[in-house]
Amino acid sequence: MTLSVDINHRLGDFAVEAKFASAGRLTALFGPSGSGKSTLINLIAGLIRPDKGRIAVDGRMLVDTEARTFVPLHKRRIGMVFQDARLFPHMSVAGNLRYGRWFTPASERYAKMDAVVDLLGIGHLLDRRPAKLSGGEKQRVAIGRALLASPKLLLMDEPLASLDEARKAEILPYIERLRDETKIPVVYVSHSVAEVARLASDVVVLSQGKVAAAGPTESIMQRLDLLPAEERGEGGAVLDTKVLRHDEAFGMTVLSSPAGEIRVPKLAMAAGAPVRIRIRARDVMIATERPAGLSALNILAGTITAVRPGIGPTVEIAIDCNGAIVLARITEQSKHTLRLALGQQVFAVIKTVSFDSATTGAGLPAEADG
Amino acid sequence: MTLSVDINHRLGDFAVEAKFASAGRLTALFGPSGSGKSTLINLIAGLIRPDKGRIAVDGRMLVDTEARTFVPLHKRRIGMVFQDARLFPHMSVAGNLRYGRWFTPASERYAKMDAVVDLLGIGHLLDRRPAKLSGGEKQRVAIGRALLASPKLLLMDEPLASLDEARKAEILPYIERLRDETKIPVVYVSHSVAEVARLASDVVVLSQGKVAAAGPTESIMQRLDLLPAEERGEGGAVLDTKVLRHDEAFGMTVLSSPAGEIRVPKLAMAAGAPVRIRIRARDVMIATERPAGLSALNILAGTITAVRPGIGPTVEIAIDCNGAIVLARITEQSKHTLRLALGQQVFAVIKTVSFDSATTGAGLPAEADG
Amino acid sequence: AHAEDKVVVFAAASLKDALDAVNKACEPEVGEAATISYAASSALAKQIEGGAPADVFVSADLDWMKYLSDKKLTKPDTEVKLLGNQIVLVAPKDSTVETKVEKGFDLAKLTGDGKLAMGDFKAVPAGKYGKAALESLGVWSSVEGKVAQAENVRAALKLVSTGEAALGIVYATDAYAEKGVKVVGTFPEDSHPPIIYPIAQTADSKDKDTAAFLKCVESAKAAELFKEQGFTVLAPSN
Amino acid sequence: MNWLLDLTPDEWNAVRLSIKVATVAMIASLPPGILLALLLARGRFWGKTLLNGLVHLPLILPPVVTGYLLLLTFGRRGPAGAFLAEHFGIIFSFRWTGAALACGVMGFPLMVRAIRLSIEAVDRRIEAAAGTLGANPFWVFVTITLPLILPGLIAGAILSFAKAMGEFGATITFVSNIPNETQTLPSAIYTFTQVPGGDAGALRLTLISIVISMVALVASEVLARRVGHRMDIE
Amino acid sequence: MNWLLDLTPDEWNAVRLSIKVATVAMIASLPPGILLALLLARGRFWGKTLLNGLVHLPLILPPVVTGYLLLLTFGRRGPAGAFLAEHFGIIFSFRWTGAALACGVMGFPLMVRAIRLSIEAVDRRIEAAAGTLGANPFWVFVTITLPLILPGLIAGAILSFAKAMGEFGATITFVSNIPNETQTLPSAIYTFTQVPGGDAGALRLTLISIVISMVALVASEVLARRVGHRMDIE
Ligand SMILES: Nc1ncnc2c1ncn2[C@@H]1O[C@H](COP(=O)(O)OP(=O)(O)OP(=O)(O)O)[C@@H](O)[C@H]1O
Ligand SMILES: Nc1ncnc2c1ncn2[C@@H]1O[C@H](COP(=O)(O)OP(=O)(O)OP(=O)(O)O)[C@@H](O)[C@H]1O
Ligand SMILES: [Mg+2]
Ligand SMILES: [Mg+2]
Repeated sequence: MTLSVDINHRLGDFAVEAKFASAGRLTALFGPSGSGKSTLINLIAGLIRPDKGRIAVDGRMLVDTEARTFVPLHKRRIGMVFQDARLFPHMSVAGNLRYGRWFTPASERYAKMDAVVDLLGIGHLLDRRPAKLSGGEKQRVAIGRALLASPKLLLMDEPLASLDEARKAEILPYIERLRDETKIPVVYVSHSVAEVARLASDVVVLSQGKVAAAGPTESIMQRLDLLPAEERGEGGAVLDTKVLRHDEAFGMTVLSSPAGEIRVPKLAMAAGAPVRIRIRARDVMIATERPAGLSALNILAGTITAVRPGIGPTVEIAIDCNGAIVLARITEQSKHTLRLALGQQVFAVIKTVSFDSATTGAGLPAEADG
Repeated sequence: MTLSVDINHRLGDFAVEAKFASAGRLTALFGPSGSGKSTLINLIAGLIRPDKGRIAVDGRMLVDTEARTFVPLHKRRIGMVFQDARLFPHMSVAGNLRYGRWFTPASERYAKMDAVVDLLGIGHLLDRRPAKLSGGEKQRVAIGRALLASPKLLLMDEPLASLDEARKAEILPYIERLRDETKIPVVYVSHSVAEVARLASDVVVLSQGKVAAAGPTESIMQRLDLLPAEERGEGGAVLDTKVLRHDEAFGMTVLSSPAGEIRVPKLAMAAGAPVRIRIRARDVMIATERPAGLSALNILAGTITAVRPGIGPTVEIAIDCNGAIVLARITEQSKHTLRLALGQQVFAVIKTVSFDSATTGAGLPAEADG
Repeated sequence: AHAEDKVVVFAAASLKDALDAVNKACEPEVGEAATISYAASSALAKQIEGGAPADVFVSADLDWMKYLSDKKLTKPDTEVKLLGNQIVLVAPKDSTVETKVEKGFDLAKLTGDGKLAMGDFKAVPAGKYGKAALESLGVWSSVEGKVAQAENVRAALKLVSTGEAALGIVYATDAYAEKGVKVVGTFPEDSHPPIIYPIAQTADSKDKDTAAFLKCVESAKAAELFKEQGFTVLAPSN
Repeated sequence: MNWLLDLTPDEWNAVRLSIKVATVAMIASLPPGILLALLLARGRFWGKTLLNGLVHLPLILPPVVTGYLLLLTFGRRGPAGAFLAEHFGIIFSFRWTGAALACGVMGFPLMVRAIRLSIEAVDRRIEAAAGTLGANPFWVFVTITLPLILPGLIAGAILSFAKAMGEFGATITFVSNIPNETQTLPSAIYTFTQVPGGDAGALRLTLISIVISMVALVASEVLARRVGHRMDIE
Repeated sequence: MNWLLDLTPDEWNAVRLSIKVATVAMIASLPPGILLALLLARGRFWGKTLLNGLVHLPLILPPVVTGYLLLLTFGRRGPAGAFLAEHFGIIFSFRWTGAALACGVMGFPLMVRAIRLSIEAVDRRIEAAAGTLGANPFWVFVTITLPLILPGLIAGAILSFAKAMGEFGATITFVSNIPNETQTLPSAIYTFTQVPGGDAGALRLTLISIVISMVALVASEVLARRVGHRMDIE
């Protein structure tokens, strides 16, 4: 997908002035509350007509105020998950789910009712009215409703915010599959770095209605300064790896990366499958000598290529492990004690258990990257 | 506070059958989507009349179906933050915020308008109508509205779910202060272990309308099996410590705990102040010999007192560090390689930077505990 | 001034123009113009029964006057048959209908596919008179099915003047003033009970000017004004 | 009960006719009523104020005046009346259809108001959600707006029906009072009230009229409640 | 314009009286209208159907019948009329107050319906939220429900006003057609239609009546829009 946005829109005192292009499969809109994420996604959906500007998806001009083009909402074939569920109160859950099908040509229906219902765990709710659902259940139905319209562009506005981690962990892989298998482009609003890092091919960081940064996820995630202070712990290197083999005895999977082998809890993927891992900077320790008798299994050798001050009493250290950059966040005190300096040979130490569902996801097949 | 609940209530196919008592200051209701958290909090608020049972707060019987007691909603002096903001659409933000004051005797008003507005960062929205707010802004106003009613019991239903981490990090300390300084008892619904561990003195784990476990946070957090699989990474030991001194040179604070000194990024607390820290099991490494040349600053010596199988290829190891239990989550493989066994002397290694705002909060002053 | 201070007259609505003129002319004699409330005789009678502050009742027919006198709500000695009227057959102005209204005249044929508009023949005085006339002329049964009954005689007139109805039976007083219709013929006096507007003082009436008002209404001066509006004057002028 | 139902054939016809007229007036007003309510609630166009005034006119005018205006417009020689008769063979004058027209017109402002209030209460964000799923404005209206305004629609319909059961002034002025054709219950009641001693007859017909309307009212309430239950706002 | 305003003193009085009667009828109906709408929308009690029917009665009955019933009940000799006159000095019979009562009663079903529809559209979860903040049911009603139903209240009020401007049958039957006291515009118009050549006069008064109602209508729309803008549903 190519999404290109160049828009000006005013809402009272607030103005969105956003210009960016994203060629990624899943573009994340990231930014603090009130930064204009929902406004931007509403503009893409056609729920708001911009004061001025252009929006094109895959070369199709959706809005162009100069050329007076405005593709109406219902012709955009979008699936939208709203921040508030907005279910149809007069229809059962099943009715809500089926709604979009009516308007989708049979040949273009790729979403399967049963599969989606199972995935979202809403099979027991089908006859219920929305008023009788819990907050998380509503949101799950809303996700299902959008998916079952078999959209050509999926817009999701904080779809998982009201879900528990277990449920998130079930839904995330499905969004990944959607992204990779059906090739549906997705625009995904989130304020969770973990979600963004795992799902997004591209990230657009918004701040007060303006684009603070935009680019591929890997580069945005490494620029910890772009992340909100409290989320920097979640930031770090994003590595695209491949499954090398499984270690059945200990239930582990060994991934091959330029930096060397990385051991993670076993993944249900075939050898050779691409896997994207995020190594949180805060999960990386630095050792000046190869540690022994330590439970951490992943020890990568590399060279310090950058030392940047972090927030508070921390420094961020970039280690080039054979071409792959791994970020570590350690205290000033440790840096001082270990006398770390640019160009020094060090070891990055990472526990296997720090790779969990929030940091390990299905990778983007190579040809789609960038 | 003592909150005692013994209730039976039916909603269609769903039944809440909850019996628990909590003497804590902040009781967290924890459980997956649809487990009955909102229903239970609505019962406590008086929004739903239970079919059968009793609810008492601090000895005051709010409902007793047998004695036909039912204190009406508006006499309970609760502040409720709903999962959906439920702002008054016909009032400005300021009107919404001021609403509760009218019904609070002047002498009992402890919440200050300016302070709350500043805290929530909604000063620029005061004249706006709710329809013109973003999702997160609505939720912040809803929190403010509940606080400004100066309630005697605060009920919060996933108040922070739609907020970004930066905003959460600003609001969490306030809720802690509320809990500790004003001694307002709080019942807090959340599906985030991080929030629960940081805030709660007591946790009630719900599952399909029933209480799966209830007890002080420390013990619930150590039973990683109670936590949803995907959240176990967040579980671990909760230690109550005290500020020993500050290390200005490196911007660190040294805490004293039974297990020894623990170094964390600098806290804005006076020496002697109680601090509660959570040591995520996944952040703890085990070394059989005291590591050298490693960036991790906290190395606690202890004895292995328990080895439990964890999820997947992991084991959970409890280490008794001079009376304080620290949990570590490591791979089977590491356990095997290091030949760990019960009673063995080991070192728990914890990075300083793994203590962040999600794991370090104002501790509960001693007299209130348990 | 409050209505209580004045003579209050309850009069059938069809008398408005005539009675307004008389009221004005009588002002010097009575001292103050009377307050006149015009409505359907039925409504007025029931209102008097319900305690209305009326001093004088002028009905469009004898039935409603009798209704009140039977209930002793009027002063019988003041009751006078004040005015008379005629009923006429009218057609829309552009109609080509011509006939003489007499025994057995072919009203059905004249009406054709159209309707014969008249006041409700059970309720509206003009309708009752019209029906009686048609019966005595022996044509009722032939036109009964073509009758369109209106709420009042004015409405019947409207039906004719708009061309809705082919023919209509209305008071002569109404027909003369309406430009949209032409009078085809007048019903013989003896074909229907006499058309009488009786007047009486109510039993509750205390206003001392009432006698003066009644006297003036029954005077020759008033008679002239009534005649101007097409009424025949029955009360002996004094 | 027997004295109540001991009616003359003409009276029976009046009962039947009233029900027919009220039902037809109600049903026939619904489509234009919905359309106008929609226009007034959502439209932004020049002359909206005028249209709104026009819709309210039958309420503001004395019924007799409305009746005259109908007579002038839809009568045999009225412009609309002549046109409809010539091109569609629809004749109102002195027909029960005219009574239905009069009743429909008199009840129209009530119906439009009820529907309009409901439309204004619809959460447009829900409609937008339907739009994102591919429903064009027509389908959004049919599948979302219409079901959501059902309670208002029912209220509007019952108001129109009840009004038609009581409407008299405009009807009798427009189509007069022809037994079996345009003599509705109110006309028959009116006749009774105009005769000394007619009170008993008037009372009897009034009671019948009340009973019919009550049945319709209760039915509408049950219907509205069921619809409402089906959809408690989310 | 001049010919339009070239009225006799009696006609001017009719104009003034109509405005007074319609305004008083509207204002006086509001409190009981709100109360009944609330009862019907929210209440669950025995006899609710009956009450609902009673409220609709003036719509169902021919106005003349309503007028007679008022005369029988609130007339000088009627039970309620005698009681009110004796104990509170309130006299309706043949006073403008009686005209206001008749107009109020005739417009009552319209007002109650409009308010009731609005009440039924209120999101009760918002009211519950107010309850948690300490507002008792009365305050919840005053601070939340009432503002939220303002558009319906305005609609109900304007319907009642417009109805009062056109109401004739019940009024003339109940309080007769006494100039300066009970002769409202519709009664005056009626009187004109009852005399030869009265059409011009009737037309003139009708136009005045329309103008007054239109001003009220436009004002109500502006008010409702302002209220609505102030609160676009969240
Ligand atoms: N009115 C109702 N009728 C029937 N079932 C209901 C009703 N309201 C809620 N439920 C069911 O009760 C269960 C508990 O709902 P509740 O809102 O308490 O869940 P929750 O724990 O708050 O979930 P979430 O995290 O998704 O908000 C859900 O399974 C829901 O479907
Ligand atoms: N109709 C409006 N008039 C004026 N300002 C508005 C309006 N709607 C939204 N805003 C403002 O625009 C800004 C962006 O809102 P938006 O909903 O896009 O934020 P967001 O990034 O989605 O935030 P959140 O994470 O809280 O949902 C907010 O500051 C909001 O207050
Ligand atoms: Mg948003
Ligand atoms: Mg919930």
